[in-house]
Amino acid sequence: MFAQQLVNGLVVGAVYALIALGYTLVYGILQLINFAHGEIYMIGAYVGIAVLAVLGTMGLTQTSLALSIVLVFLIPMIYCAAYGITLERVAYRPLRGAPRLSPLISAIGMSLFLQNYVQVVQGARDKAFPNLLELGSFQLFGAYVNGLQIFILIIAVGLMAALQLFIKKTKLGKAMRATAQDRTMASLVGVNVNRVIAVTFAIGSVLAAVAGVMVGMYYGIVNHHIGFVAGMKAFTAAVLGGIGNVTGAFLGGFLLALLESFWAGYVSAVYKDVFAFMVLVVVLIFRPQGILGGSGEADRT
Amino acid sequence: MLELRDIHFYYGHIHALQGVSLEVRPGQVVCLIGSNGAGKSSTLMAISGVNAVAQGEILLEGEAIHAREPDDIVRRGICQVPEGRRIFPHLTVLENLEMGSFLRNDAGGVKEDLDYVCSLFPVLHERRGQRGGTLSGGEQQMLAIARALMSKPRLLLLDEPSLGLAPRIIETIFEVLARIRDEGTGIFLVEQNAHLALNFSDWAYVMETGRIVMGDAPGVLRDSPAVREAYLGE
Amino acid sequence: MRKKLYSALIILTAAVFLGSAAYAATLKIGVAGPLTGDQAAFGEMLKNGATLAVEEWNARGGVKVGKKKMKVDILWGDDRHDPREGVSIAHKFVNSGAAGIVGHFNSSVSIPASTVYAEAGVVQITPASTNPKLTEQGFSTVFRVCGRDDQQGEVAANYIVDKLKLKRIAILHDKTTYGQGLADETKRFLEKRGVKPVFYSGVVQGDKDYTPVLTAAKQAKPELVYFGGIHPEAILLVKQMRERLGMKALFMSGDGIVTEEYYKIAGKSAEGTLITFTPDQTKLAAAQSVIKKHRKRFGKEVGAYTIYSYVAMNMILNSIQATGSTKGSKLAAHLRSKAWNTSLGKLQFNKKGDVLESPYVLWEVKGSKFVEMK
Amino acid sequence: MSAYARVPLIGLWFAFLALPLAGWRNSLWIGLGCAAVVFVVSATRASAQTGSLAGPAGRVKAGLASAWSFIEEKSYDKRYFSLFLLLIIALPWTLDRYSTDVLVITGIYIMLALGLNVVVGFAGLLDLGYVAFYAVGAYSYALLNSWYGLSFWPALGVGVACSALFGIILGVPVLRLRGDYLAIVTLGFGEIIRLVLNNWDNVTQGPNGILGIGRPYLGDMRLYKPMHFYYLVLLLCIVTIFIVNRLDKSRLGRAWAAMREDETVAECVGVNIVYTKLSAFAFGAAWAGFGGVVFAAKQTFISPESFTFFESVIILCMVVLGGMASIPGVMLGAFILTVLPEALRELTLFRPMLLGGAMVLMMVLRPQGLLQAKGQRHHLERDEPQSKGDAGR
Repeated sequence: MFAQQLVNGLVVGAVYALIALGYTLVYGILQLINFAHGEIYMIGAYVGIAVLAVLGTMGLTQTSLALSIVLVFLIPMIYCAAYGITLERVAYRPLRGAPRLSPLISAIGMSLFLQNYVQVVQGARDKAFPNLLELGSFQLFGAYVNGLQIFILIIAVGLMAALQLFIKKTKLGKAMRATAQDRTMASLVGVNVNRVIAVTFAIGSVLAAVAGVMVGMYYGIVNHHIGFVAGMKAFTAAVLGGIGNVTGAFLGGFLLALLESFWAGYVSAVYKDVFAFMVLVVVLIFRPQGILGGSGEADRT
Repeated sequence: MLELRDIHFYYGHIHALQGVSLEVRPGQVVCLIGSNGAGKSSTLMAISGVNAVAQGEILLEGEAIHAREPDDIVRRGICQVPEGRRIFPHLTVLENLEMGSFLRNDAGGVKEDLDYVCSLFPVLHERRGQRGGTLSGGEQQMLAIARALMSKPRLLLLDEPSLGLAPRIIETIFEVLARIRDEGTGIFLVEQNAHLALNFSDWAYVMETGRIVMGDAPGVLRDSPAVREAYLGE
Repeated sequence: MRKKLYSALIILTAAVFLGSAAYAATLKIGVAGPLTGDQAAFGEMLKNGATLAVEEWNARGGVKVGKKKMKVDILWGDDRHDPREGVSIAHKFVNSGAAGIVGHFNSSVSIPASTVYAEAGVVQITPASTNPKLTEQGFSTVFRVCGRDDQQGEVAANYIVDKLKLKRIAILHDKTTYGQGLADETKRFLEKRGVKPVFYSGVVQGDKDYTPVLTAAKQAKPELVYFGGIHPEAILLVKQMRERLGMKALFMSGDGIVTEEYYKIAGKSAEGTLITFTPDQTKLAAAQSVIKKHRKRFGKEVGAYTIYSYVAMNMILNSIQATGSTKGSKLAAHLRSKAWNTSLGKLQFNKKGDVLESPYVLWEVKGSKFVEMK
Repeated sequence: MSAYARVPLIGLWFAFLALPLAGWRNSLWIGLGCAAVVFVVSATRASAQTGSLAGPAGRVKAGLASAWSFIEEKSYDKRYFSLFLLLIIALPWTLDRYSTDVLVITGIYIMLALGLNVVVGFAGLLDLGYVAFYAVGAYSYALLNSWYGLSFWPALGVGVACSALFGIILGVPVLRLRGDYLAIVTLGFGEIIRLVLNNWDNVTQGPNGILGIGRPYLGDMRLYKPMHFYYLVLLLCIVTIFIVNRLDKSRLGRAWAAMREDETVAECVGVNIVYTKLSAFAFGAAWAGFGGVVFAAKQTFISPESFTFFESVIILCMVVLGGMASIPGVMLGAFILTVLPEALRELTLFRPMLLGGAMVLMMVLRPQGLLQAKGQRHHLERDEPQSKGDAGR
């Protein structure tokens, strides 16, 4: 049971981690809780379905599986990046410099809007996410492991590594870190702050899109309110890891998912969310800087 | 080179700049003195494009730049060392310097300039792997100036470079500034330390409550009884 | 100038309420359910059934009340399966002079709304709310044409004990009035037959990953997993049981999962799922004409609750015509007074307002279809 | 002109965004709609910038401005106030049962919104879990009534006390937190309470909720009609308004205002932050409890479904839309957000979407709300310099 719960938790953790990165990046740079981030993830899953439908009618899913998989990830990534950038432009940028309450309320409004917009145009019923990858499963230390689970873990870890490299090594990545530390100063050395913020939203949204498509593939079912719960959990993960800290968000995602998984398995399935919120509250009260807040400063974006 | 004409700026509801006009000629060091809250930093931020000017214009070699974005203004050769230095605390010294050359694409030139600023401030070379936030105040000021130089500015804006530093360090810094000046970079200096500023500059302005009240050669100002009383503490 | 504020408020109030005051000389029947939202599929079934019945009556010139023939008008109420919306709609119906109510869909909504209908003396027939509490409240004007969860639970328990002869049962539910109610009734009847479930737990509705709780259930080595709840969770549960954890145990559930999504999305994993449900209406002789009309009118097959809604509407209108009154007490007395010949076959109400005979039989998923078991 | 050149581009952009989800036909309409909105906004801006009020847009703007100015004017006129009160008292006799019921709900929301206003508007503490206290009030009456047969009037006191106690219990651990963190922690608390109510079957009946909650009695008269509740709620609303108004002007009210503007400075001038914060939480929660008890008595049925995060958001919207810290503003917000959706019942599907859009628009265009509180001119406006990077043009 322990090994199985570990596997269960790791897959959910990969999803939490990818979404949490978006929260942490945006918080790092704007000190804003982007409440609508969970909805971007949900939109990613829906765009994935739309892409699959088009590919299906073109017959591409049969003839060229590899290309289909690439497109099913790529197009939602592009769309979510566009949504993220638009979101920032419409709901947050006009409020920069306003009291902190205003963007937060605007963010909640945007979350409500996007969630219900999808409900209006896509209908409220659950949507099937067609199964693209038929991967077998095997047993490992008494736990069932599915090929898809490994696929998801590899993608998540790979993206995380790529993001770290981007932030550490590239010029734009350094500009992101500089902007997060001192926005005005960054503009004084010639950084176009608005562009950097747009890029930050785009990156966060791209990661959320990947998470959305993966969740669609993994569970086979998507609806318009998956964004809220996943968003809350991912935010908790980001706080757990130390908000603003990229490595922290990643670890926080896995840690929260594993805690949840073991709690649900060994203690109580119905109090699982209570437990997750307890973790959030306790961390915020006793260690608001998160588990990596003290030591991982170098990672701060 | 740089000209401000009747600049007005509002900080919330406060009319912080009430018609500031001044000029920096090529190759000159111009200083702006005034007490706390007179609007000196607001003026610099207006030039750098951070503060949106409500009225008036800022001309760089005859071209209006007041509606441009800050990054565009850096690209045009104006770079500011803001008050309080504002080092990126979690970036290393080297990364801070690299940020200074953010807009440049000539890798070779950047490398050269890196060596150049390290020759100006050898201590930065020693500390290049250290995070900016761990430097001492004087080192941070040096880093801030070096960072600004990395953008190869034609005009350097300096906001209170002597603030809170030991006299020996101030001396080092002004020696370097003199070298920069001699190499042909224009300097616009904002200082509370009027002695220091007047000694260093070719032209000086005095600012009070959002307005320029005097503008003359430093020698003339030094002899003015008003300036003597208010800023030179005599 | 505060007067301007007040006058603005007064005008606003007046404008809002004047709009709703129009009355017309038609017979009004309220139909309420989740017409929009994630359960809109069920709402649509209610809607189509009621529409079909009313259109038939109106084509015949309306309902004869006393001497006058009155056209029937449906008042739609979208409760979005929210109890509070339900109460609000109930007030609206009562206020608009509804002579009877077909609805609501969800037990959690029907129960609080029934208080309002009962206090106002309006007859309510639910086509789908199966929670026993609804008719246990003692309101004389509340009826249901569908079965009760305890009847369903009994059928399920008996099948498990008598036919399948299984001993190790895991019970899960989605923590809703319906789901938990159903699971608890099944558990009660199983225990009555001497089978104590080896695992019992709720799951969080709306969650996506149920592998942790299923892993825990797997430890108890169940031969059958019984789930009280509706299809989205059932799909995820059965998929994750089979695909993620390799569980071979049988999967059994109630009428809440009977939608085409269940076998379409769950695919292979859904095969062999056992369901307690009402007998196949499409095979009922009495239902054939409705099914045909429905196909013609809406271009698709009837849903699980379409005919129930059709029958409920017809019962109300018949009673009005027979008694020549719209008074709740008279209609209720008439509804109880006889055995009805309906499109669902013979129906008779007991004192509480429930149908006398338990209507549940067993179905299974076979070849991507729901099939009634012999 | 360049302002207009981007109009078709913006339309195209939104059509592109909508494409995969809404289908090409809807996307076309969405694109056109967005373009139209942007066009109108740019036209208004352009005429506002030239300063001329001659154009049609200018005239509309001038008209709106004067309309607001006399709604915002707050000189007190006793005669009109008593006339208004009289009308309010007479209202249910002219209305039907359903409309009265809507007004009862409005009244409950007015109490809730005024309570939340104490926390958010007066004290500046963003509480996203306010509905938890509402739930505590409702459940304390429901449970005490069904177990011990406690009647409505004493329960009103007990419910308020329970909620206030919860306010303090939840307030103590979050004393150190500010801004966003406080908002998230309160959100977490709100969800925890709802989930516990939903799962603690033995006590709360879980999702089944509690049925058959007793109606209040007035002497021998059983209060059950919407009209009865109308007067009950009206009375409680008047009490609420009176007390909240007094609070605002009291010493404590000034301490809240000081804390809202700057916690550190407030502490330096001698405001006891612990006491001030806790009292804000307790007062806010008490009113939620008040509303909860009335709600339970009115519905006779409560279940955790009525106390979701969305409910907290709606109440927050009332406060924000009406005008934070302004008592008439908050009442107006509560009125609009309960009556309008009822009137637009046909648009049920679009309601939450429009609400979300309205929240964003409100923050972007009129962050101070419909009615601005006196002495609040700066609370929600920018105090930072007008900087280019942040101006968003």
